[in-house]
Amino acid sequence: MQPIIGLIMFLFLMLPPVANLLESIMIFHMHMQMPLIAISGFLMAPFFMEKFPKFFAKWNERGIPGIILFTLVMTYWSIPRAMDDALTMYSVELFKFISLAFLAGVPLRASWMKLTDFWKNAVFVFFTLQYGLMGLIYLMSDSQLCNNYLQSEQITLGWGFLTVAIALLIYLIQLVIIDPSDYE
Amino acid sequence: MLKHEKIWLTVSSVMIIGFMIATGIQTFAFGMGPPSETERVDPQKVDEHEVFSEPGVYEVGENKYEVVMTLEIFSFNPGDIEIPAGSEVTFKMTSKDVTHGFQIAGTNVNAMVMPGYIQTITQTFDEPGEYLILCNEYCGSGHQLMATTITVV
Amino acid sequence: MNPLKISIAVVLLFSFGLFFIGTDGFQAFTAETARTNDLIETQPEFPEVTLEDSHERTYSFSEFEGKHVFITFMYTACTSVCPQLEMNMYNVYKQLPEEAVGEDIVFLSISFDPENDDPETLSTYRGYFESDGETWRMARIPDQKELDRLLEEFGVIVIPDDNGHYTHNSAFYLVNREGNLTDVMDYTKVDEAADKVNAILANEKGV
Amino acid sequence: MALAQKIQEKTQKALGAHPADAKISKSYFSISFIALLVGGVLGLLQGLNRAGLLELPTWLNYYQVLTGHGLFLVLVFTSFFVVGYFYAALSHNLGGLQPKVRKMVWSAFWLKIMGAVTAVIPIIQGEASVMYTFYPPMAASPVFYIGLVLFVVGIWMAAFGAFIQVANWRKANKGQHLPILSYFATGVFVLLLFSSLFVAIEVFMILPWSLGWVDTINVMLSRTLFWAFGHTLVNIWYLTAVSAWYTIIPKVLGTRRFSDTLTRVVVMLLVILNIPGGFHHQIVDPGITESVKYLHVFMSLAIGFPSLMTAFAMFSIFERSGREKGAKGLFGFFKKLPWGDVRFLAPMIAMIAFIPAGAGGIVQTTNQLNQVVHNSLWVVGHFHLTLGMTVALTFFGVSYWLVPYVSGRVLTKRMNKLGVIQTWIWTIGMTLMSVAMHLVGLLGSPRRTSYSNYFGNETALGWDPYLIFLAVGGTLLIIAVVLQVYNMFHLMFRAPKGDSEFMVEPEAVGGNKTPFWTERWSRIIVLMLIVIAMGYVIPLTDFIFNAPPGSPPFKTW
Repeated sequence: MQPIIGLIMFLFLMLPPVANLLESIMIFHMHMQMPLIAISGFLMAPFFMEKFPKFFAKWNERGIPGIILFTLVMTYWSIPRAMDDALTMYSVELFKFISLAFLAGVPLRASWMKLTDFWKNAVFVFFTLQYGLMGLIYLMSDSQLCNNYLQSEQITLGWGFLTVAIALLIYLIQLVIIDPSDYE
Repeated sequence: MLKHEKIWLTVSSVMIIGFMIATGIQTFAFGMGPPSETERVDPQKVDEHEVFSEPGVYEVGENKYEVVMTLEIFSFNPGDIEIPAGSEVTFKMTSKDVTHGFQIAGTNVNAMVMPGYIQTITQTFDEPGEYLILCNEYCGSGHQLMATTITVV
Repeated sequence: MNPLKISIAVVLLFSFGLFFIGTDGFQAFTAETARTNDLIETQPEFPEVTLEDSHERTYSFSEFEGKHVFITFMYTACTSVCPQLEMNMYNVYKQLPEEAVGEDIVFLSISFDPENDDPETLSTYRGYFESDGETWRMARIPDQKELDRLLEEFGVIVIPDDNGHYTHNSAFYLVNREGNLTDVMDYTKVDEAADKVNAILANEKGV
Repeated sequence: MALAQKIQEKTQKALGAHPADAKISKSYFSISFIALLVGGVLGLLQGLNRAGLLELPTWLNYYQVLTGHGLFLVLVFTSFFVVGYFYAALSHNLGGLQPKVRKMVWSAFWLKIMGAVTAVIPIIQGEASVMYTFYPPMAASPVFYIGLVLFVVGIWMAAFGAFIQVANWRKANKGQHLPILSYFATGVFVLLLFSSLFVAIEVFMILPWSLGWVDTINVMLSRTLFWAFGHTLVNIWYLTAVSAWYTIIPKVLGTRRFSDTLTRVVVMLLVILNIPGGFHHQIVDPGITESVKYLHVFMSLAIGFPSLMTAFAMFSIFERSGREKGAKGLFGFFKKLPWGDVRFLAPMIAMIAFIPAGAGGIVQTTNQLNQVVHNSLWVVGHFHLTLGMTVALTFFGVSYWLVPYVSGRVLTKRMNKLGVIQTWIWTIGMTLMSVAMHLVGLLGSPRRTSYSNYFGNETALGWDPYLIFLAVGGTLLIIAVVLQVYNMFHLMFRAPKGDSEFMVEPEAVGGNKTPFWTERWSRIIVLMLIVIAMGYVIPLTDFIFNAPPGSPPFKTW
């Protein structure tokens, strides 16, 4: 069921009007479309995991290569240049869909359950820092970072990054101050 | 999860997605989006504004009119508008004081007019007759008297 | 080598490649930098277009042959970047030696909104920036095809929105005496741009 | 079920509610029903005026009455009821309230009363006819806003009290799931806390401005902040009603609850998705682009998922209960339902009302349809169907067993009959009123307007026949209100003493173990924050960083 929903979602996101709408606003592009593509991959993952169990077992030991791939692909797509290129070059746009679904969404699912708590928390810390940093870059930058988007949209995106970073930070803080073993 | 439950959830999802698609097509393909003008204006200097300093009905093309309108308690300026049948009228509005509503009863013209923002909405009037324009956002003690008409001849 | 090490190596290598290619070897993290680097490298020639300026004169770009041309792209209805861009252009203009202006270098503001920016509008707009219309001209390119070609050649991205406004990138463009684009400069750094132009002019005098 | 819990429940059954905790709920309910009476009377005045039957004196004009009506019913009646109801549940589920929590909820009680009184004084003086929505740049007397601040702080106290109670229970009962009604309570208080943060920010923007310390205010920003709160508040009452449907109805029917996991998922979804839903109140506002509005349609419609799941759950319960009683055929179960029991009848009608009410809600969240009905009487009809029927009737149904429970009295046959009559009068009154409002709204009659025929305008005169129903419905409703209030105080102080049962079914069908991730509230809250960010970062940054010059205060009434 899940892989089918994932596939439908993936194809739906690729429809030109849907893609155009989501790409028309900078923050939708980065914080709505890209995660949705990754989620579609995440949903499709069980299909591949069942089809090639050996591959995942052998090459994704303890989930570490997978999570590194996920992290780096997601980071790549937060570069302003990458977003511009996706809008101007068809090949990059295609690569965006493929990489986010199959090189970010799938490895995330294939890795997450295998990871130790240390690695899981490391991923949260990494994204908190990355989002905070990207937020500051987008907010502080005096110049237009993307040719296809206005500077005011850049500020919106900056706040988007910052608010997500703050939400993640709250999550990390509660991890530190609340000991789940008190309750579970 | 029960089988019936799955069916029900699928039906629900299809219904909601259907709504989304219908709304999307109407908004983006047919240009029927809600009034969403984004231009700003100084609410305390509406009278000095290049457009709003002279409210009135302007003919901007063949069968095309622009009504530059200011709203303030408790009146529309200009009021008692008259236009020929079949014309496309764009209302360009702003408020000089509090938040007002702009509604033409019997049509789909319905928009919020807020201080600091310009709002535009377009309507084609095919049927001759007298249409009631009223303020539909509470604006004070005379709110129920804030109305005027647009006559299509 | 165990599979874990191999797969980590492959992932890292792939990502390195991705970032390397995607940012032109860690040079360009924004498309604007990439574009500028590219333009400076290829030095495209100013295409043959017909300009119509605020004095309603029409001429082709060869009018400026033998002179440097300092160019910006704008539209007059613009309320955000363009006034700043033109103001900065004015500040560059002021910093150049008087005798060189008009002789060795000409300033040119090109509108990419030919429909609205007729000579009369351009003339009014010119007044805001004390442009004289001779050594600093403001012009439109009436032929949309020619305009598109120029924008394409010079990497100017112009996206119209529904309210008669445009999203566009802004920079100072410098075309040399032969009509080739030689430099694309950050329009927010006025002094830097002026120094650059002065250096080029001084350099040529020296030779 | 653990042995300790069984023993606890046995003793609870014998002892009834803890007296100190019962007093808390009783006090909250008293205020709640007094507010219902006052708000109801004000509503009647409005209905009569709107139908053109009654001219209000200048010292008590329509807009004053309307502001009071909204405040008493939307803020006081509902919020006092919710706290009273959920604190009864927390006390019952979690082995009595802790002394610290009791202190907190009492201070919440007095803060809220002080807040309500402080806000009502300027309304009576005619200094705050700004409506429940109090949109700037209309500026009421600063006293009004101070009252609102006190009220919100009171809500926060009650929320934190609930959190402390829940956290301590979980510490003492490691690894156990929070009992379902307390789970609902947690969700409701989380939503109350986070949504009221928005209105608190708004009020702290307005206060210095209404005092004249600041010259201007950002109109769109405050309006957006208001709706982040205003709509969530409505959905909080709805979630409260849902809690009763899931837990109490199966008990009344003598069957078990619907799947425990699914119930908890519904609560989680309603908490996570709720706050950005408020944006659909701004579909015809200027300053927001069409694409942003379009994406918000999805955020609003997303709330439909948990609602549709609830609908399924309810029918599943009815059917099972019917089958257990030997019903046959597709709809045979319908006849087997205990229609004569007010504890069932009222919430059942409430649920049925939610079918058209929910459909109307979908209409209003959809861009183009919203444009047809925005700010017309349709909207008023809609929220009388949702709040007046779905929420209020559920609350009434709950109170018919909860009030006797906390008072140590019983619901007699006679009172039950009175309750049934009251429910039907209310239903007929509200149906007449809201159907008329929906229809006349479609014709263009605006909301929040005292009687006006717009200088004898023909179109406006055409609305009059419909408006008569407002007066008729309003009259029936006031009868029902008086009856309800009488019943409540009778059950509280007069009804024969005895033990009443706490009508919540603990056992759910399925028997599968509920996964523990449903208990990880910090994760739910973080997800909620991210969804809020998705909804509000775009409009808020736009309204703050691209703001037009602000507006000075206006007193236009």
